[in-house]
Amino acid sequence: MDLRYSEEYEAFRGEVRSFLASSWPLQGDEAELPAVEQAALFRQRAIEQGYLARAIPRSYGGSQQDPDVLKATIIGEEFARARAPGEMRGIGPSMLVPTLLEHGAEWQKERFIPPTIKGEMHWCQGYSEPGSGSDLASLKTRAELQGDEWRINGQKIWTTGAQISDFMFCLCRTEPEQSKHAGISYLLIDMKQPGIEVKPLRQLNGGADFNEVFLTDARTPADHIVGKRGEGWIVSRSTLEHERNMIGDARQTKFIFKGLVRLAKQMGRLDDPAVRQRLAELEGYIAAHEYSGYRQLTCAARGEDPGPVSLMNKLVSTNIQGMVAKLSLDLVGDGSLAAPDGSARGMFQGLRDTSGWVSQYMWSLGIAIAGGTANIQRNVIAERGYGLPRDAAAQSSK
Amino acid sequence: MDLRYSEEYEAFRGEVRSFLASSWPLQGDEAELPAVEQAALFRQRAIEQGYLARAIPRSYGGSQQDPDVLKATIIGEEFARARAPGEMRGIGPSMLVPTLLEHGAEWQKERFIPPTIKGEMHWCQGYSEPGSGSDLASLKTRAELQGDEWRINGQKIWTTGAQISDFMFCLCRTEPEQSKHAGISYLLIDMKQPGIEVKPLRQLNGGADFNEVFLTDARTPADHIVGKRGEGWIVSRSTLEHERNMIGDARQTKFIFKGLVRLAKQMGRLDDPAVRQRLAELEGYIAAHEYSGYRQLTCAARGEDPGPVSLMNKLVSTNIQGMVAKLSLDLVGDGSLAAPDGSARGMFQGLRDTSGWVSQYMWSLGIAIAGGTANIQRNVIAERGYGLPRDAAAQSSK
Amino acid sequence: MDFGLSEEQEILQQTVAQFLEGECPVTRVRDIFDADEPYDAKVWAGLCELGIAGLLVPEEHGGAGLGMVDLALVAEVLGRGAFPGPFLGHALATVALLEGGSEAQQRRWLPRLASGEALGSVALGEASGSWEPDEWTPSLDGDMVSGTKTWSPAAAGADLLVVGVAGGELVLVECGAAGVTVEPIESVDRTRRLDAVVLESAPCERLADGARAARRVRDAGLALLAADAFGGASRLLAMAVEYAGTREQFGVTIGHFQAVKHKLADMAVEVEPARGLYWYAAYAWDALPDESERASAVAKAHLTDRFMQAARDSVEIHGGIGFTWECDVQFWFKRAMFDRAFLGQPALHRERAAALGGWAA
Amino acid sequence: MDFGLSEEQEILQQTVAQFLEGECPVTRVRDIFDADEPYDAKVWAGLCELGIAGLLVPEEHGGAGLGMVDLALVAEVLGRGAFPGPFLGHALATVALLEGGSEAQQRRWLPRLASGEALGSVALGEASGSWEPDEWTPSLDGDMVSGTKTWSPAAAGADLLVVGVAGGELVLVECGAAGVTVEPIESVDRTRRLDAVVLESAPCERLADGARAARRVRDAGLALLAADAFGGASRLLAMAVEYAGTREQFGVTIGHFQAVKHKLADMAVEVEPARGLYWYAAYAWDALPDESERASAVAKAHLTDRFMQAARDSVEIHGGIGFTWECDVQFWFKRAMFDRAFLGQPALHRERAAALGGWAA
Repeated sequence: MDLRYSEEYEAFRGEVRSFLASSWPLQGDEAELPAVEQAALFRQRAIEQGYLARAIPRSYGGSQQDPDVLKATIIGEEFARARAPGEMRGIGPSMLVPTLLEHGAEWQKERFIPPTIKGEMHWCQGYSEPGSGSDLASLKTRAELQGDEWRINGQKIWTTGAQISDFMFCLCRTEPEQSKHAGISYLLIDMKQPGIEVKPLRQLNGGADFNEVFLTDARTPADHIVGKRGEGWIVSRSTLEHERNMIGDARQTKFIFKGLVRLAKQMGRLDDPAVRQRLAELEGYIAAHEYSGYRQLTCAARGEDPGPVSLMNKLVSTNIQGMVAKLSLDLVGDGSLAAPDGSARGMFQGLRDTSGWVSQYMWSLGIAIAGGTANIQRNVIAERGYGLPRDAAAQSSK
Repeated sequence: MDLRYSEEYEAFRGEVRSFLASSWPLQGDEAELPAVEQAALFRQRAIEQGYLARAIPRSYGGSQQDPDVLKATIIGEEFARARAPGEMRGIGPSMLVPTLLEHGAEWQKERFIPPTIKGEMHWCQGYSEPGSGSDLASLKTRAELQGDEWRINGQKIWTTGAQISDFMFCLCRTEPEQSKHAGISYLLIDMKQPGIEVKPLRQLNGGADFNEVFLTDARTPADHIVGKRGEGWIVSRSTLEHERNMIGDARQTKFIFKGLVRLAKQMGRLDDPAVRQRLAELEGYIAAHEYSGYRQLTCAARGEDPGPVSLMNKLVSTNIQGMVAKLSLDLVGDGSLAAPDGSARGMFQGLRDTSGWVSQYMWSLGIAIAGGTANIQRNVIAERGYGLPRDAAAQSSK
Repeated sequence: MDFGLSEEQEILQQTVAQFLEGECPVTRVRDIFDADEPYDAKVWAGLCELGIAGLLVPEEHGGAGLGMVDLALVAEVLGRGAFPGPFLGHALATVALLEGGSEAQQRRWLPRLASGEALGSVALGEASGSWEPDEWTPSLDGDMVSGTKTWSPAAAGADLLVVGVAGGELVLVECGAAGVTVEPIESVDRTRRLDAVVLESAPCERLADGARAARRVRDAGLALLAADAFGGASRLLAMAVEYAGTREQFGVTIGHFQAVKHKLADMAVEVEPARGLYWYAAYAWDALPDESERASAVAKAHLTDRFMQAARDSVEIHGGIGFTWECDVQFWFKRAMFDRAFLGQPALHRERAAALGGWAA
Repeated sequence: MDFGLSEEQEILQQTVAQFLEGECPVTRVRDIFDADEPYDAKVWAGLCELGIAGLLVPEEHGGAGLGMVDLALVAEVLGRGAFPGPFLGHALATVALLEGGSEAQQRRWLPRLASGEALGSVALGEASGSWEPDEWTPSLDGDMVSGTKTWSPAAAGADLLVVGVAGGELVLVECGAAGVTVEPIESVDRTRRLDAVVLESAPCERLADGARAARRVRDAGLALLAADAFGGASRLLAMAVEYAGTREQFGVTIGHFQAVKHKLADMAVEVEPARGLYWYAAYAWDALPDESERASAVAKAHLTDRFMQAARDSVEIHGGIGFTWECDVQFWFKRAMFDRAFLGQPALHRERAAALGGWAA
C-alpha cells in the first residue's frame, strides 16, 4: 500500500506536465481560433503523444497504448490541473466506441470511431421505452428488414441529447417470433431523417435534459447492425456496464460534498452541532466511496477482481446523493420555496446558489432512476455478488 | 372532536373513583393478607361492580357489561391512578379467553375461563416452532388421536412463561394428509405431565424470558380441542390479532419516550442541539402513534372501521422502538461497554440506569421479531390494507 | 372523549372534495400550474360560495362560526387535491383579525373576508430567513410602515395584507395604497405562488392585539400546513398504490415485487398514523390554549417531513415517468417543499418544541 | 499509486485466519464467552508465536518491524473471527512505548512485549466518560500516581499498564506493584473483558514523550477498532447471506424474498465499500502524519456505526434464533457495541473530524 506514485510514474507525470506546459493553452495565432477548434487541435496532439484515446487503435484515430490505469489517472489529474481538454465526454466516446471495438464490424469501426472520438459525430442511446424501464427485455420498438434497409417503428424515451445527435445506437426487436432478449438487435440509426421526431421531455426541476424519440418508418441500411441479428442484448450489456461505472465515479461525490460544506458555511450553519454531525456522518460515506475507488483502480491495474464491491458503485453513489439532497434541503432554508434553476446539474456544476441546490435536490431522484433503479441494483448485488436466488416474481413471468 | 369526557362519562368516572376510594387499598385484617390474595379479593369486588372482566359473561365469572371503550378507558385510567390491580394480564386472559368465548365448547368455557381470569390458572402459547417462525402453516408438531386421547410429539419455541404455566394452547398437525393450514388443530394441553419438558432459552441480553417446550408422547383428552379438527388455523387467527393489539399499545411508547428524555437529562445531553433534534423528531412519531390510538379508540366506540391504520400499530411500535434504541445507545455513552442487566424490559420497566437501557437496546430487536416479523407486517399492510398482490415467492411454494 | 369527526365535519370534507373534483380536477391544476395567472379566480369564488373563506368567522360577521379543526379538515382536502389558490394567506389574515383585531377592525374587514369579496394574505417571512415574530424588522413611523417582507402567498391579488413588523406586532396594509410594491417570486410550488412585499412609508393600521395575534397566526399556520401535508401525502400514497397496480415490468404489475410492496407499506406507516397530529394541533388551537403552541410545532415538523419523504418515495415508485413535468406527482412534490419550508423548517419547530417542553440539562 | 495489499500482507491475513480457524473456531469462542477466565492464554500464546504481539516492534527489539497497516489487517482478521483475547490493549501499550518511550524504556519493555512474554494494556477511559487526553485526571506526585481509570482491556492479566494521567501524559505502571487494584467489570463483550484500575500512590514511570504518544495511541486505537469493525461486519454479512440460503419459510429459502435479498444487498453496500476507511487510517498513521488524526476519527466513527447496524440487521435476518444466546451472531453484536463505544462514540469523533476539518461558520 503506497499512495505515492513510483519513480517511473512520477517520471511519466513529468513528461505529461512538460507536454502540457508547451501545448496548452495554445499560443499565437492558434489562440485566436474558436474554442472548439482549439480543443480539437489540442486533442489531436495529445492523441499523438499517447495521452488520449489510449484504448483505441491507431487505425481508428486513437493512440493505441497498453492499458495502464495509473497512467490514465495521472493524465486525468494533470490535464485537470492544467484545465486542458481531456477525453471527449458523452455517450458516443464512452459507450458506443467500446461497444464497437468489441462487437463492431471492421467497416463500422473505421467509419464511426474516428469522428466520434474527435467530437465530430454525436450519438444518443435508444434503449428505454415508455413500457420498459428496468425491464429492457420487454421492449417493443420493431425493425423489419425490407430489402437492404431496416424499417423501424416505435418509441424511445429518456434519450439524452437526441436533438443534437447525428446517430442513435438503438435496441430494436427484429425477430418477433423470438421471446424477450433473444429477439433484439443493436442498430445504428441516422437521426437526421424524416422518420424520426424528437420531443423534449421536461423534468420535475423544469429543465429538459431528456427526450422522447418517435420512430415512424425510420430507415437504416441493412449493414448498420452491430453483432448478429438477435444478439443486441449481449452487445448492449457491455455498454450498460460502462454507464454504471461512469455514474458511480467517486470523484463526483467528493466534489459535491465539498459544495455541501461550502453551502453550510454560506448559510451560516457550520456552527450548528446537528449540522456538523450530519456532515461528518456523510463524509464517512464519501471517504469510503473514494478509497473504494482507489482500491478498485489498484485491482484494475493489477488485473485482479475486487469482488462484489464493483457491483455497488452506482448504488453507493445514489445513496450518497440522497443523503446530500436531504441535508442540502435543510441547509437552503427558505430557498426551497423558490423555483429551482432547472439546469441538469448532476454533480458536475458549481452548485453555488440555493436555487441550484434545489434543482440538485430534484435531480438526485433522477440519478436514482437512471441506469437501472436502486431496486434493480440491489437485485444485481444480491444475485451476482452473493449468489442469492433470482426474483420469484420475475421468474414467474417466464 | 372533544377530548373531554361527556357528563355521563364523568359521572361514571366519579363512581369508579368512589368505589376505589373505599375499596383499595384493603383495610383492617384484609390488609394483612398476602399481596396475591389481596389482589384477588379486590378483583372479585371490581368484577361484581362491573369494572373488570367486562366482556365475559357472568356465568364464566365475568361482569358481562355492554361493550364501552370509553368506560373501559376510564376504568383503566382510574385504576392506574389508584395503583389498584387491574385486569389480569398475561396470555391466558388476553389471548385464550377471547378465543374460547368465540370458538370454545360450553364445558371448556365453564372450566377454563373462571380460573384464568382470577389468575388461578396460567397459560402459555404453543405456536412457533424452530422450523416455522413467520410461516406458522408449516408447523410440524403432530397430534394423533389414540382412543380417547391425543398423543402429541414435537417441539415448540419462544414459549413465554412455560415453566409456570398450568396449560398450553397449542397448534398441532392432526390431519397429516391435509396440506398446510388445513391440517392444524387447536389443543389445550396440561403442562404438568411427564411428556412435557421445558428448557429456558437464553436471549442476547442474558435474560431467559422464553423457552423451548419438547413434547414427547404428551397427552390430552380427546375433547380438549377448540373448534373442530383442522380448524385450528382459523381459531388461532383471532388470538394473533389480540396479540398484535397488545404489543402495539401507544401508551407504552409514550412511557418509554419519557424515560428517554429522562436518560438524556441524566447523562447531561439535553443541551446538545443534535440530541434535542433527534428527541423532537422521535416525539413526532410518539405523538402520532398516541393520537392514532385515540382515533382507533373512538372508531371502536362508534363501531366504525378506522381503515388500514389498524393493521399498522405493531410496525409503528416496532419502528419507534428501533429509533428509541438507537438514540438510547448514543445517550448511554460508555455504558454500552458494560453488560446489560438481562431483564426482559419490553417497555414496562423503569429503565432508570444505563444497564437497563442497554438491555432494552437488545430487547427492541426481539420486539421486532415477536408476533410476526416486520416483513410479515409489511405484507399484511400492503395486501390487506391496500389490495396489493400476494407474494410471488410465497405463492410459488403452493 | 371523542377523537373523531362529527357528521357535519365529514360532510364538510366531502363537499369540498366533490367541489374540487368537479371544478378543479388535476387536469385543471396542471393548466393553472403552467399558466401565468397564479390561480383560477372562479374556483376560489366557488370555494368562497361554499363558505370556506369565512369558516372561522363568527356568524355575526357573516361567517360560519366554526373552529380550527374544521378549517384544518378543509386544508387536508385542499392539500389532497393540490388546490391552486389563495386559501392559506386568506385564512391566516382572517385569523389575525379574529385574534387581534379591534371591534372596528373586525367589523370593517371580517364580513368582506368571510364572503370572499376581499382577499386577505399575510406577509411574515423575511429575506434573512426569520419567521418568528420577535425577529421581524419592518419599522413603524406613526401610521406608516417601511421594510421588506417576502414569501407572501398570493399577495399580488390581495386587498388586505397582514404584515409582521418589529416588536412582533402585526399591521394591516391595503395593497392598493401608496408605498406598497408587490413583486412576484418564481416559486417552486406554482399552486401557491409567493410574492415579495416592499413597503416604503406605506400607510398602515396596527392590529389592536397584534402581539397575541402574531402567535396565534403562526400556530394556526403550522396546523394548516400540517393538515395540507397530510392530505398531500395521502394522495401521493394513493397514487403510488394505484401505479403499482397498473405498471408492468418483467411480465407482472410492479406491486408483485416485495421491494415495491414494502416500500408502499412503509410509506403508509409513515403517513397514515400521523393524521391525528394535525387534528390534535387544530383541536388544541380551539380548546387547549396551553398545548396549542407545542402541538402545532410538533405537527408541522413531523407531517411536512413525512410529506416530503412520501413525495420522494412516490417519484421512485413511479420510476422515470415520476421524474417528469408531465407526471402529476410533481404538484405534490412541490407542495411538500412549500409546506416544509413555509413558516420555517422542521428543525426550527423541533427546537421550539424542545424549548417549550422544557428540555434542558 | 497502489491501494492494495502486498503478497506478504495477504499471507499475513491468511496465516492469522488459518490459525484462528484451527485454534479458536467459533465453538471455542463460545466456550470462552461463557467462561470465567477472560481469555485462552494458549491461543494468545499461539498468536504471539506467529509474531502478532511484536508486529510493530523494530527488529532490533525482537519484533517484525512492520507498520500499522499490517497490524490493522491482523485486527480485521481477529474481528472477523471474534478473537477472544488481549490483542487491543497489548497493541496500544506497545504503540505507547514505540511512540513515546525513552531508549531505556523501549529496551526494557519492547522485547518482552514483542515476544508476548509480558502482556501490556492501556488504562485510558474514566468514569466521567472522558477519553480524550486533555480530560484525564489521575495526578502524579513524584514517581507515584493516584486516580481511577476504567474500561481497561484485560488489565487483570497484564504485566504493564500504560495509564493516561492529568496533562494528557502517559505513565507506565506495573500491575503487581503496591497501590494498584484491578477490578473486573461485567462487560458486554465477553471476548474483550474490561477492568477498572484504581491507583493509590502507585509507583509509576513517566513515558519520555507521553503527550505525543497519547495522541498516537488514540489514533492507532481508532484505526484498529475500525479494522475490527470491518472484519466483524463482514462476518455478520457472510453469516446472514449463508442463513438466507438455508433457512426455509413458506416453502423456499428466505433468500428468495426480495425484502430479505434487498436487506442483504443494503448491508453489503454499507459494509463492503468501507474497507478502505481503515486501510487509509492505518496508512495515514504510518505515512501521512498530517492526515492521521482526522482519517482515524472518520474511520472509527463510520465503521463502528456500520458494524452496529450490520449486527442489528443480521439479528433481524436470523429472526427469533438470532435473538438467542445460542446464536453466534451475539458475539459480533457485542463486539460491535464495544467497538462503537471504546475510545468514545461516533458522535465524539465526528465532532473531532468537524473541528479538525476547520468547519466553522
